[in-house]
Amino acid sequence: MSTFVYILVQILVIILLAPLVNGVIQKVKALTQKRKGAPLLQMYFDLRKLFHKSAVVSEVSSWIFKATPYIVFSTAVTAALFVPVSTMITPAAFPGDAIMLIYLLALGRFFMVLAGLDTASTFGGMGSSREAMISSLMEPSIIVSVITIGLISKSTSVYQMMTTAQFAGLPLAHPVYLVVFLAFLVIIVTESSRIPVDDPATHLELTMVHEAMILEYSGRHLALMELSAVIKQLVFITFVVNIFMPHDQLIGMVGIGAIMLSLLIYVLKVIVISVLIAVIEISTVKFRLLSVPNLAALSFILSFLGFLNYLVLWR
Amino acid sequence: MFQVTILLYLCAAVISLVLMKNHKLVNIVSNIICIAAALLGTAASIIQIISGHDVINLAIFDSQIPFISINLVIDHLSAFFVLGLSILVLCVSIYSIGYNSHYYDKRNVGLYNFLYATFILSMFLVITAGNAVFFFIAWETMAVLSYFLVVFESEQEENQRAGTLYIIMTHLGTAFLLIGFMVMFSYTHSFDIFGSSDAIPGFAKNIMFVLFLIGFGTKAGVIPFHIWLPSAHPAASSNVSALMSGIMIKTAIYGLIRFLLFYLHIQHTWWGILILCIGVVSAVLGIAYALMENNIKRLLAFSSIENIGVILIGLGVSFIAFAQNNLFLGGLALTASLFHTFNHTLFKGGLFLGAGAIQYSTHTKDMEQLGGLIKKLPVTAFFMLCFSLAISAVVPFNGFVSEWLTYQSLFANISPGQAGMNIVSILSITALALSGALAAACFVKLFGISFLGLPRSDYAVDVKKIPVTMNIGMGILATFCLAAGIFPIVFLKMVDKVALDLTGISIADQLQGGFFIAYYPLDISGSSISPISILIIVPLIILFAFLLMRLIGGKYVERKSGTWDCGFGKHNSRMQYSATGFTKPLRIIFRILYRPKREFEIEQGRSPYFPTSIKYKVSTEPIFEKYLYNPMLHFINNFSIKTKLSIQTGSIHMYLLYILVTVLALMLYNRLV
Amino acid sequence: MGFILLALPVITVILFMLFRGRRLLHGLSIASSTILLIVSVFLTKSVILYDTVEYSAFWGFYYVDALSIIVLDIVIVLGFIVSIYSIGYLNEELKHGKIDTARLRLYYILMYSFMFTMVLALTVKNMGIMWIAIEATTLASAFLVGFYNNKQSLEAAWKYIIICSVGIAFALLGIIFLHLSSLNVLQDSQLLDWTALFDHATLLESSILRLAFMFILIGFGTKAGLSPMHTWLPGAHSQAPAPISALLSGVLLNSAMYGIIRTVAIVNKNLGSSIFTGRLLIALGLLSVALAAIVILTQKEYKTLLAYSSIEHMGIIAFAIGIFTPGSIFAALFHMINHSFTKSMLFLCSGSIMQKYHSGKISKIKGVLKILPVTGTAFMLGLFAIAGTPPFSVFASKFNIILSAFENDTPILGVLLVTLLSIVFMGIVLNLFRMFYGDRGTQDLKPGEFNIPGTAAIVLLLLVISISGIYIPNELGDLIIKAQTIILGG
Amino acid sequence: MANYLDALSVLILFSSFILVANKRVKSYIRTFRIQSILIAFATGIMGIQSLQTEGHIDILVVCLIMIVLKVIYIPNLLNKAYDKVQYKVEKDFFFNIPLHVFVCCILVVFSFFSLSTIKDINAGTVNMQVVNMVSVVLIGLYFMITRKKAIGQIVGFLVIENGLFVTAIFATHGMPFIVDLGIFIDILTAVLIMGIMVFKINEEFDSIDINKLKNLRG
Repeated sequence: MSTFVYILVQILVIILLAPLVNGVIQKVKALTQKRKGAPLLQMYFDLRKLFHKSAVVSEVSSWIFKATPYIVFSTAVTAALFVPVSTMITPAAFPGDAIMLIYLLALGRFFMVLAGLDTASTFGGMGSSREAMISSLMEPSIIVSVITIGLISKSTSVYQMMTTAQFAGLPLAHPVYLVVFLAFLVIIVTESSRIPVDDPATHLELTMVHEAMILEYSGRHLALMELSAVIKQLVFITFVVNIFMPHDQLIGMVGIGAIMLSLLIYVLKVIVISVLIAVIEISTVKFRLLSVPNLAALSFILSFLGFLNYLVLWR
Repeated sequence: MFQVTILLYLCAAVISLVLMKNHKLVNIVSNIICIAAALLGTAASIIQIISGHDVINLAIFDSQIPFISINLVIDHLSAFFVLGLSILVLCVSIYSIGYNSHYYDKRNVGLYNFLYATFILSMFLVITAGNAVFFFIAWETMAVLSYFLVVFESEQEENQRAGTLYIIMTHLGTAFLLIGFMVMFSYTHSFDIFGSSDAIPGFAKNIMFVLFLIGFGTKAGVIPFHIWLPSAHPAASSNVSALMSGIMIKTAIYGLIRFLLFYLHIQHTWWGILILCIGVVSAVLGIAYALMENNIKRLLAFSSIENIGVILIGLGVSFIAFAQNNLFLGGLALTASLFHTFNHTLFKGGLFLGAGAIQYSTHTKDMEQLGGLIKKLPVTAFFMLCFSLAISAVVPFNGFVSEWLTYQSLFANISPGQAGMNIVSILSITALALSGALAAACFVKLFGISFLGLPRSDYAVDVKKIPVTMNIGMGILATFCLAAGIFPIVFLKMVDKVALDLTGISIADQLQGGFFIAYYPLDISGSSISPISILIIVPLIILFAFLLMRLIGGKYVERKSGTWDCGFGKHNSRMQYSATGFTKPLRIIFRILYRPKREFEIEQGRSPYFPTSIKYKVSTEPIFEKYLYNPMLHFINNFSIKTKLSIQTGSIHMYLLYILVTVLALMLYNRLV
Repeated sequence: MGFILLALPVITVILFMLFRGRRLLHGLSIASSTILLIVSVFLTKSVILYDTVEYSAFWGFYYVDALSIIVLDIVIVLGFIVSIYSIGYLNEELKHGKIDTARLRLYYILMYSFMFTMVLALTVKNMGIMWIAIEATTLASAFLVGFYNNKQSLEAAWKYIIICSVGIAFALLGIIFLHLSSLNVLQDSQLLDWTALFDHATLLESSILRLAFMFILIGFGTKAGLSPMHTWLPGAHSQAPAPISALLSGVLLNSAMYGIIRTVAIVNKNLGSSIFTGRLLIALGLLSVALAAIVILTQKEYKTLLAYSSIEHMGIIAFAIGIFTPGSIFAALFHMINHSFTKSMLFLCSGSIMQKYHSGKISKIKGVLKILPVTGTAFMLGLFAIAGTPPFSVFASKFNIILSAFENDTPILGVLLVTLLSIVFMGIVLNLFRMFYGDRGTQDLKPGEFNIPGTAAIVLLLLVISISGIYIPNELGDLIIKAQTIILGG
Repeated sequence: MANYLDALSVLILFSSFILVANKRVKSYIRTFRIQSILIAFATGIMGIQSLQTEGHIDILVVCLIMIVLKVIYIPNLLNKAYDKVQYKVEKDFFFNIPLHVFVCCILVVFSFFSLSTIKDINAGTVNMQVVNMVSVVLIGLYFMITRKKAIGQIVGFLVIENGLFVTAIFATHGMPFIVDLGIFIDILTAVLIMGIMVFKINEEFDSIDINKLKNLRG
């Protein structure tokens, strides 16, 4: 029963909330640029329109091209099941392993890159090649950060990490958590393909990565791709907020009210992070593609520092 | 049962010599016999593992020559490797029925099948050898037979060179093994593998460890002893390279486990750490080089190096754990590495078969010539996709489970108080992550470039239909990959017996049975993965997505159109990304490793803006060949020539002088003694 | 009975002198070698039964025991094989007008006198006569080496006879010292008799005996091709006709080594330890192996390469004798057998290749496996065998030799040997294997074997060496063990 | 008696010195003949000795063969061969004569040094004679090394054989008769074969300069 509830809550919350994050980020950027900007819910409208549109499919492409959106979407949503939005609701048996989460997302990326190559278009190939490079560069820092957090909770289970973090007081006060948190900020920026790694708004081939990959998509396929992208972004954000800023004041409370309250707090925290991301996007410019590795190295160093701190502090 | 298997292989060999004249017949018959043998072997090994009794003595024959004897013994470890061998042989033999048809009336198929069967048999004997001498004999025989298979298509220069390099490297490795066995004998006075090694003093054990590591490492193709592998695997015909990469290099892993873990029990932590480091280097460099290859089979060969590295990482952790007699962790890591061995046998075998299918139908191994094959060979393409997913360790295929176990054992190996070890472990984790990601990129490239997009040359346009048997062979392997990914516990039970022999602790019981496979790092019930649940949830969500679409968007309307070409109007295959281009960013980032060299040839036209033709050639530099092996060879060569000419001068006076000098020297010796 | 072995070659030679006509000569040689084979079989049986065969006639110089019968059998069997091979070989030479019938006769005459001298060397009790016979082998084979009468072969022959005569002269000096050392011990009837010397070994004068051993080692070592006295060997083996090279390498070297073994047995028994002889033998042996290994790495002619490999294997045998444990002696004798068979097979193959391609240069030869399927395959497998790859027989003995080095608490020597052997393997693979592949090269030759009986002989040898790697008949095993006990003075 | 033998052995040694000092092929052969005569003389003395003491005729017979073979037959043979290949003056050693002689002295000293381990067996003088004769052998070998011409090498070989023979005679009063016989036969055939080869070499290379035989290298 609780499992069912958990799944339901997860799917609903994350799918519904995901586009909003983008909205918030866009809004913040617009305001800082003295523009009115698009409404918060703009993305919902876009998706709705795209759903209605008919899809244009390149005749070069194969079944992989059409299967990819669904696979990517489902992997993203499945990943969403791995990171509880609120630790108040727990499933009976929780198979939410962080490493599996990463490799699950890898499945989606695998197909996305293939789809980029499938249409034999230059843009697609370019995007795929760049995506492959960036993702493989980010992989070590993600794993190391996750492992470091996992070491503290003596397990690589996401749920364990979160609950342990709750008892750790204010985690961000702790050096390990702090450093890893910084590492994670970089990771989020990269994974959700934002400035300085990638520019979601551009259509200039020099700067395109993610956009280039899905350039051939249209209609509902495009909608699914966009949606799963933001879902992935939200998954990472959720991971971060529930580990690094847990709402431990709710420990012990039970009942629907508590859950609602925790969800509310969760939404607030998500918005905070989105603003943070927006600030990063505003304050930096897009890097050259070949200086992305520096960023990856930075995040890896941060996570590795975290690990070293763990070695020193936890004995 | 095992005896029958051996006999079957033997008679397959004999028959293929007898029926040498009729190519079609001999091919089908001998392969069918091999299939039967493989089925029998599978059954026998499974029975052996499941059933209680530990060791079966198969055959014993002592000859008049001292120490030369035939002695087959099968315990759980052997049985497990026999299982892997049999499964792969089953699929490869089915595949070969169709595949060998391109040899008909071109080559001596009978001889080919003879070598094929005897090669399988020799590997079988290596795995089941009961004493070191017989192990050695089988080992060398295996090397020679595989050499013949490598040079079977001997017209091409590069095949000859590959064969020569291979046989030399493997023989040098074997020399180390020989010395190791000698040391073993000179202390224990017996070659019995199952005997005890207590008589051997510590320093000798260390020496033996190094010798065995080098000897088996050469066969396994760990860096820096890997140079033979990328040239030998492509040279062999594809079903054979599947066997070589699937089983032959695993016999080295078997040797490491058998002689280091079972025979000399682990002595020092540094053994494990050394193996761990070698594994890390092999994993990262192997896949890094694979990424730059455009020849499919060379790519696969390099990726074999990477997987050997992953296996060695697991093995290293288990060595460390056993050295600190943390039995449970040791068992877990051993299980992880053995399971990865098994998985690699499955998907790498499959990948080589797929590469063979591509070569069979397009007559090229060069990715730059391929493209769009998914429409011509849909079934093969699908299987290749499965294998590629499996080897890039993505959910829900078997590659992921073993890599996850490796992660977990490394994770559990990090415990407060031993800083150095922890650094090593975290670095290994990093290397594992990096190699995993690069592997994904590498196989995306493999599949995407050769199967998707538009054909890049005529090779990929007119494509020969491939026989159904080839697809069947691959299909079975693909099924195994998925099954091992979804019900890992079933296969882990097989591996488990080995760890049980060694430690007395059963790992599979600690891993929650049934649908879930879970592992409790430290007493808390912690991280656990459930591939099956993934397999249930993902389709459900896909369904849900469909419904969502239907609900919101209404009926699905599709419009076919050309790929967006910026209005250029003539979209052709040369516009798409090439294999070289795909990996360019990584090549630039890791230029320190690759040292890429690029050459432009521009034919100027009327104006500099419209050159008539541009040739662009980029090549990466093989570091080890250039800086390690070539200088060594050069030096030896010069030395040899110099000595030869200065000793064998051709002047008889010199020769008589030698005699005089020898006489005087001996007289002196006699006076002084 | 045993005298037939001595008489028959002489008779054959005389008959050769009488008769002429190609077929007749061929028939004669086949007949006599077959008879020799049969006789030797009976002799072997009687040795197995009674340990030794001696006759009182002619001052009882005739003496055969397990040690000599092993080498003797090698001689006879290889003589048989070679005489089969020679038919095809010589006919081919006649066809190409390289030789005429007169030279063919000369060939057979010399070959059988060569056989006679070797049989004599192996069937006498008296060390002096043994020396005479071994010296005579040089004289008999000198013209065989120079058979083709061209510059190279003459040079080879000259070096062969000069170096061997000088070397063997030192062996005579050694024998004289042996005699001197036994002067006060033995009475006139049994002077220089090996049995007598061996029985009274402990009474001999050690200081002289050591000198004797030294000179005999140098002398017979020259003949056996131990470095640094090996220098005649590459030239002779590469210039002689292939069947003769097979005999030289498979038989002659062994009979020289046989002389060394006999002496070593006496000296070690006298000194009571094998240190003195062991050091010298191991040193020379390793030197030979090392030199062969280095030279083989960049050898350009295949027959010369095989010759160097002979040096290497003689070195291995000397090494084994130097270690002088039961295991090593067994291995040494067994290695003698294996090396003889394998190496003579290789030389026969090389002869066919030479006749097909008319060139001794490796670089000139391509696609042997296509042109000469059977011979090529045999050659390739034989190369693997000679390099000590299981399951061929050379591996078995090589393995035991290395093992004995380790058992004898001299692992360093063992490691050294293994290293050198793998270098040899490297050299063989690097240089020779490119002969087998590729298309038929520049000149267009039609595929197919031409020397049918010879090919049959080669295949026979191939079978022998590949079976005896795993299984040898008990009789042979017992014989070797008997010989081993003889040497060790059990 | 014994001191005669000592004197003879020294003379024989000295003759080999002369041989090394020689320049011309003719004089090689002459010196060799002289040496053989000396040896025959020594053998004769021993033969008479053994006839008186033990009544053995062997050594005298050997002495006879010696005279026939090495004093008369072989030198003539060599002379014939030498005339056939008509070759006059020979300046063919690698460095000058005093140095050669000096090296030979060193050889003698060395053999004395190394053979002095031998315990005396029958006569106390054996030791000295053996040393002399072994050094004759070594000098013969050295002679072969230093001479470029084929005939020179044959002579050197014969000198070695002389040394061996006389060693046998002095040290052990002769080998068993049959052995001595065999040895002589071997030497004879060896010399014959070498002579034939000299002719062949002469017609192939139109010179008997062994230094030209350097085709088989490596």
